[in-house]
Amino acid sequence: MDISSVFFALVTVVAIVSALMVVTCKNPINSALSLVLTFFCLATYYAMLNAPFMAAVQIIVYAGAIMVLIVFTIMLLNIRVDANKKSSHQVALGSVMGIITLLLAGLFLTRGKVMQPVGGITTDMINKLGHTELIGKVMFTDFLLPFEVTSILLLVAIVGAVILAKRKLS
Amino acid sequence: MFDNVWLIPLFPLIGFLINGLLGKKIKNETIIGSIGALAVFSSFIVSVLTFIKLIGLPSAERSVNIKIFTWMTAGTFNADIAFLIDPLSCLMLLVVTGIGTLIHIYSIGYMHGEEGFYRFFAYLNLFVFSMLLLVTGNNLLLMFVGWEGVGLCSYLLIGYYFHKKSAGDAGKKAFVMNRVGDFGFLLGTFTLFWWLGQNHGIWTIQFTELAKNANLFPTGGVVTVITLCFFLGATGKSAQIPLYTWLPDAMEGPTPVSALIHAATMVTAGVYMIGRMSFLFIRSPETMMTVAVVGACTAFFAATIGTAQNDIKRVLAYSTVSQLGYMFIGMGVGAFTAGIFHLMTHAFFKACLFLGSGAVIHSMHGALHHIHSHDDAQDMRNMGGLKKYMPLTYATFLISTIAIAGVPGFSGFFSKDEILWQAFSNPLHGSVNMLIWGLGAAAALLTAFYMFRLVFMTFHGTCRIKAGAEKHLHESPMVIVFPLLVLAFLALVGGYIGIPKLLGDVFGGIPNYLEHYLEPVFANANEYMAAHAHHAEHSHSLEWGLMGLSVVIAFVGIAIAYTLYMASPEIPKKFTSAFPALHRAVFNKWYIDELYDFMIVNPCKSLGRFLWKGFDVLVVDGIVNGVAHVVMAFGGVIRYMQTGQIYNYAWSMTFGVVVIIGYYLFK
Amino acid sequence: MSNILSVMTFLPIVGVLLLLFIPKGSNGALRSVALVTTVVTFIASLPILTGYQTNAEYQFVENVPWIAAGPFAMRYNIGIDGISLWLVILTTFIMPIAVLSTWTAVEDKVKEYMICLLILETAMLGAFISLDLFLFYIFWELMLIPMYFMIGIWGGKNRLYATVKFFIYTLVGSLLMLVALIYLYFLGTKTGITDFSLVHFFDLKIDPATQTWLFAAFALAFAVKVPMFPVHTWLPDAHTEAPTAGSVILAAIMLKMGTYGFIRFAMPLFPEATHQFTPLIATLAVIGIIYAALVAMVQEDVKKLVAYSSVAHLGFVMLGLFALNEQGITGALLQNLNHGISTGALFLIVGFIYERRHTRLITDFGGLSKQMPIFAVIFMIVTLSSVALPGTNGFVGEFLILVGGFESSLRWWTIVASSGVIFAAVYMLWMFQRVMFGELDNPKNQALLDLNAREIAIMVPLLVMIFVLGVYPNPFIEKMTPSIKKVIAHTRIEPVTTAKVAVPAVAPATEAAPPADHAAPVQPVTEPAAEKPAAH
Amino acid sequence: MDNLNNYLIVSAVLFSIGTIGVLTRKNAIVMFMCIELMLNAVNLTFVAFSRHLGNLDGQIFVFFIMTVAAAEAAVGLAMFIAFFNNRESIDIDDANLMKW
Repeated sequence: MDISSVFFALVTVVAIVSALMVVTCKNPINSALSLVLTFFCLATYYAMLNAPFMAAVQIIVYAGAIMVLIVFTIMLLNIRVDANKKSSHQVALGSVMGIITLLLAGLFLTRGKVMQPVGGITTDMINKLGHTELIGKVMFTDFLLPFEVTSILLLVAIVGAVILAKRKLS
Repeated sequence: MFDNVWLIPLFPLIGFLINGLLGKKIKNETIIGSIGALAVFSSFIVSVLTFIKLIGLPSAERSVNIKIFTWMTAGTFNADIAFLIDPLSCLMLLVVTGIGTLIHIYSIGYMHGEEGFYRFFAYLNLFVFSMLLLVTGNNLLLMFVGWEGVGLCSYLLIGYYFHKKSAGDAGKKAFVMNRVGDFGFLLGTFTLFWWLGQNHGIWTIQFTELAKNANLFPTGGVVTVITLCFFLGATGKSAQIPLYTWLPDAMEGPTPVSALIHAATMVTAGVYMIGRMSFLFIRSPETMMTVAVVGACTAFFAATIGTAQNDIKRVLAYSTVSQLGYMFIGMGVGAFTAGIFHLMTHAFFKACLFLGSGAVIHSMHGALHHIHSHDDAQDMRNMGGLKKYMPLTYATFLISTIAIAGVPGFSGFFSKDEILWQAFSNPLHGSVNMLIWGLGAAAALLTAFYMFRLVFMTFHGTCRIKAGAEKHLHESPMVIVFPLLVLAFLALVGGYIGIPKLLGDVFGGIPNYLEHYLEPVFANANEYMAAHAHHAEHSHSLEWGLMGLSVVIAFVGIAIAYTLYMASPEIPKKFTSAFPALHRAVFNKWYIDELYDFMIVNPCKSLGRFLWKGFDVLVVDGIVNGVAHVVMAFGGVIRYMQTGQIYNYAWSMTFGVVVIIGYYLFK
Repeated sequence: MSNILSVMTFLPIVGVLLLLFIPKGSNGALRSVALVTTVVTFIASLPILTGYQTNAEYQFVENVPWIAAGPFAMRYNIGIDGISLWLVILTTFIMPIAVLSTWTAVEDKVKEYMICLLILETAMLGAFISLDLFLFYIFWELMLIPMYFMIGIWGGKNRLYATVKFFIYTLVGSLLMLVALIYLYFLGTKTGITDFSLVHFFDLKIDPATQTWLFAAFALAFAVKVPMFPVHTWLPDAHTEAPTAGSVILAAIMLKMGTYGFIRFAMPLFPEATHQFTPLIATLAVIGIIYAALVAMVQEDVKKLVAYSSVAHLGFVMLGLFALNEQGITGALLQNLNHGISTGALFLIVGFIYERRHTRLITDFGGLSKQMPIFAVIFMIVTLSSVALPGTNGFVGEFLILVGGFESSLRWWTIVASSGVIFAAVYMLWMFQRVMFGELDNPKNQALLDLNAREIAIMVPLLVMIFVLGVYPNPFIEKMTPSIKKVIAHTRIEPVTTAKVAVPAVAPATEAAPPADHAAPVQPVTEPAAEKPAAH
Repeated sequence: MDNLNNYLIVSAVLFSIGTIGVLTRKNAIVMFMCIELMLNAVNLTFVAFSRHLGNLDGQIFVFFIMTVAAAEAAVGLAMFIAFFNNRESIDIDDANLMKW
């Protein structure tokens, strides 16, 4: 058992515990903070997978932007945790479904066969050229159109968000 | 050499277009009337020229097709806009345009001051146009165009006073009954076209082509089917049993219309058509007998109704039906020339009678209007003694009445007697001849009776018009009287072009001009008849005897009328009270209209209503809506699965994903 | 201009784009743009007419790859021949009239209304010119949507019921057609056909049992659209509720889609099945003629009456098509045009009086002739055209259909159908009489205005066409003939089968063999007739 | 450390936890966060496979998913605010109008 395996196990424990806390915490703020932790764990995974750019984006976009937005919303709405009110229901049914999902995923893992590597991207290449440059090349050549379309999506989302939040439904 | 024939129908068409489109703007009655009359008169001139050219030809060449353009071609079917000029069509041209001109002139006076004066002349011109197409068309389809066209104009003109419900009803009835006939005409055309094409490869509907190939047709069989179909068409147009009931109702139209359309021209189209198709009709003994018997029955039956009517125009209408019956007798017994001859003479005297009655009604109407009376201007019971007020009308009316009654020397005598003689002596129908002749003779008696009843009630005796009105009665203006005079003259002398051989021989060998003239048209039929039927020899004395009998019948009829309506007018009343049921039945036209309503019209309406409410709405829509309701009911049950709780949706969505993935995993 | 067909078809869409930039309230501008668009489309369709060569080939063809998805290859394959030529012209001809007809009647949501009309025009034109089955199907379905909105938004009181009924009826039919179409495609792939082009499927030899099912699926889709008895009940409702332009388009063009589908697709693709189904379809057509006439007779609503008369007229068209000979099909195609013109005109007429009185009940009218003389004349002419009076267009088509039917194996059917001419006269004239004749006794009718210039301008082209087609139909027929011959060649099946399936033993033969062949074998029939004189 | 399976197992576990969260929680924002968690689990799979296959396409996908998630967050949270404005609550039990 080398050091990296230990590190991986450690991160995994943190990730899973924090994920469980997202689901179980009564106070949404606690859930949100746990989720931030999970995101950090994922960023660590990305780094371990030789994808430093993705790790950076993960932290900036998810932990930085989305989670801030969520926390901001929670604060804005100022939801009080009502002790009398149950914060969850259908726990049994939902858990069963979650476990079935897990089992299915497990079946996939045991039965599935993994393809041999097809691309030419190796660790050496990434180390030599830099992950950002590689991603950038692919993004602005092969995926240029989807990339541009994404910008429209974001624009639409902004407009939609403004309109939705502004209007009082009758 | 007949290049100008297309002008004949063109003039009335132009007249129609001018009056129809611009008439409302023109407003001036004289101009409108002149345009109408002039259009027909121009046609008459061209017709006369054509006629002169035609008789300049040797008799074998007197059949000319003039093609204008191809109308439609589809597969084996071809129809042209083309005219056929032969003696028969030429004769009809003269009759139609000649009488048409007179009636147009008459109408200028008669329709004076009517609302929609221009409309009347437009329709009348359109009618003449259609009628000319009918008689000159060189194929069945073009004839059918005219055939339907005259039906349309008849519809329009009967319904001229459209604000009267009865007028609209009568117009519709005429059109629909004609349509029943047209159905027969169409079926006949189809069968003829198909049979000849299928069996002999000759796909044609052109008269000359058909006549040329007449020998390919068998006797009876398919020809009977074809000709009976055509005859159904003829009964519709020419108001024969069973489709005659529209004609009396058609008297709702203005009187010139009755004269032109419902006496002189359109109603004779059926006779003309049989004459045109004589080569085919003669090949079916069954059809010939049907034609003759239907004609005889109609002649008699309509005459009985005519005896009890009080409306002056209705009497004339039934008389027309009856006289048309004579023409059909003529056609049915193979005496085509005689039938056409009667068509022509009838056109003269009946047009004159109708126009005369129109003059009377006009005068009566004016007089009654003056004293603000609402008495019926057409009811003979309100007339009487009119001869001193309207001497010229009376004179012309009397001449025509004598002609129709069959008094020797007048035109009706020659043609009617010829038909009766042929009915008696023809070789086609064996013993049925006696029935046909008997009915014909009886109808002749009744004709003489009711026509003179009409004259006596209208012109003789005491004046029964409401007191004070008689001083407003007056002779009609010249524009009305002039056509009467011309027609009366024709009714007087028109018969001399077709003097029977028997009489002609007596008077120094005057030939039967008409028979010679029409000979090429009926040559095929006559040859066939000569070859197929056993010509029984009849002695001259028998013919003389029957002729004498006709004369006697005519005079007896007149005498009875004189006795009943002049000498002792109380007898009819006694008779009526002695046989009330009979009188009621005759007066109500034997309840035929009611019978038709009961048997055909009402069942159709109820069936329609049943199909609509019962089948369409209940069954078909019921099924459709039923399916919809089942779906809705089902949806009503399962919609409760939509709980509105988001976690339920989320759960079932996950469940669905799990099931699908599980299926692929465990497959 | 080799792509004139595309230009014509998509011109209305250009109009739609223009309409989008016009503000909602400016109704005048919206109407003008729509009108100009349809007129320009009509003008654009004229080169097609003048450039059309009278032969059996598809012309103005454009054939480019369009969608290629896995095993499916759809092509943008369009072109016209004699069968679609006049329908295309009819469509572009009717559309300006339709736009004009609701110039004042539609005040609400004018923009959307005009957009619907224009999209509809593109869809209809597209369906007529498609030579690719898939493309046809798309246009076919596209037609439904604007019409659905037109009835559903601008319709009468009971419009929702009518739209849903119309929509579902049509959709059920077209779904079956879609299934059949896909099945047909897979049949094609087995023999190496790689796309949906119509011409490729003509050579497909499908076994008769399969043909039966495929034909039935296609036939149901088209029969609903025609509409044939007994799937006609959507029509009276849809017509009654639709705004005038909707009724006009529905009657004049969309119903033609059904008969067009039969002759373009169902019949030539499945010849054996066509022969097999002929008696059934002819029976339904004849029932439709008589049935619709009887039902029309007792209608109280003018528009419903006209709708039922449509069912009867289309029955004639179907009879003509399934006569499967030149006269019959020519007549049927001609009657297609005629019905478009006459019934379109009738709906316009009903629209005129509805706009004035807001009622369509026959009993509310009477004596209108006095008040509206110009209207009376126009109404009369159109009525007569509808009852197929000679000299008007209706007669030529109906006559050719009956001649064709009589010559084919459908003789007895034709005889029964011929009686439809009587009924047509009864119900149309009775309606005319009750509306136009009689006393002008209803005080509301006494203030009616006669037609204005716009309304007359709408009617005049239709009236002209009524007479042109009635008096000189030959140029129209000539352009169709080669294509009709081609269709007949496609529907012809082996003589052995002909004798077995199509013709009762009594009839000598159908049109299948040229008449010259008949002269010899039938000779014996003539001889007895010729010998008779001697026997006497 | 390059063991693909390890990453996939982690991803599966995270995904299941997310699922349970979505199915059991009532608070809409928490549900939303659980959905984010599920998305991240998928992202991890993408990146792991991308690394294993030596192809960057998977990472590009993750990039797009993040964009979509951002858009989703913006719109979704706006909806919650709108919802809260109307119902004074963020419980999904109160959003029950979409039913028969």
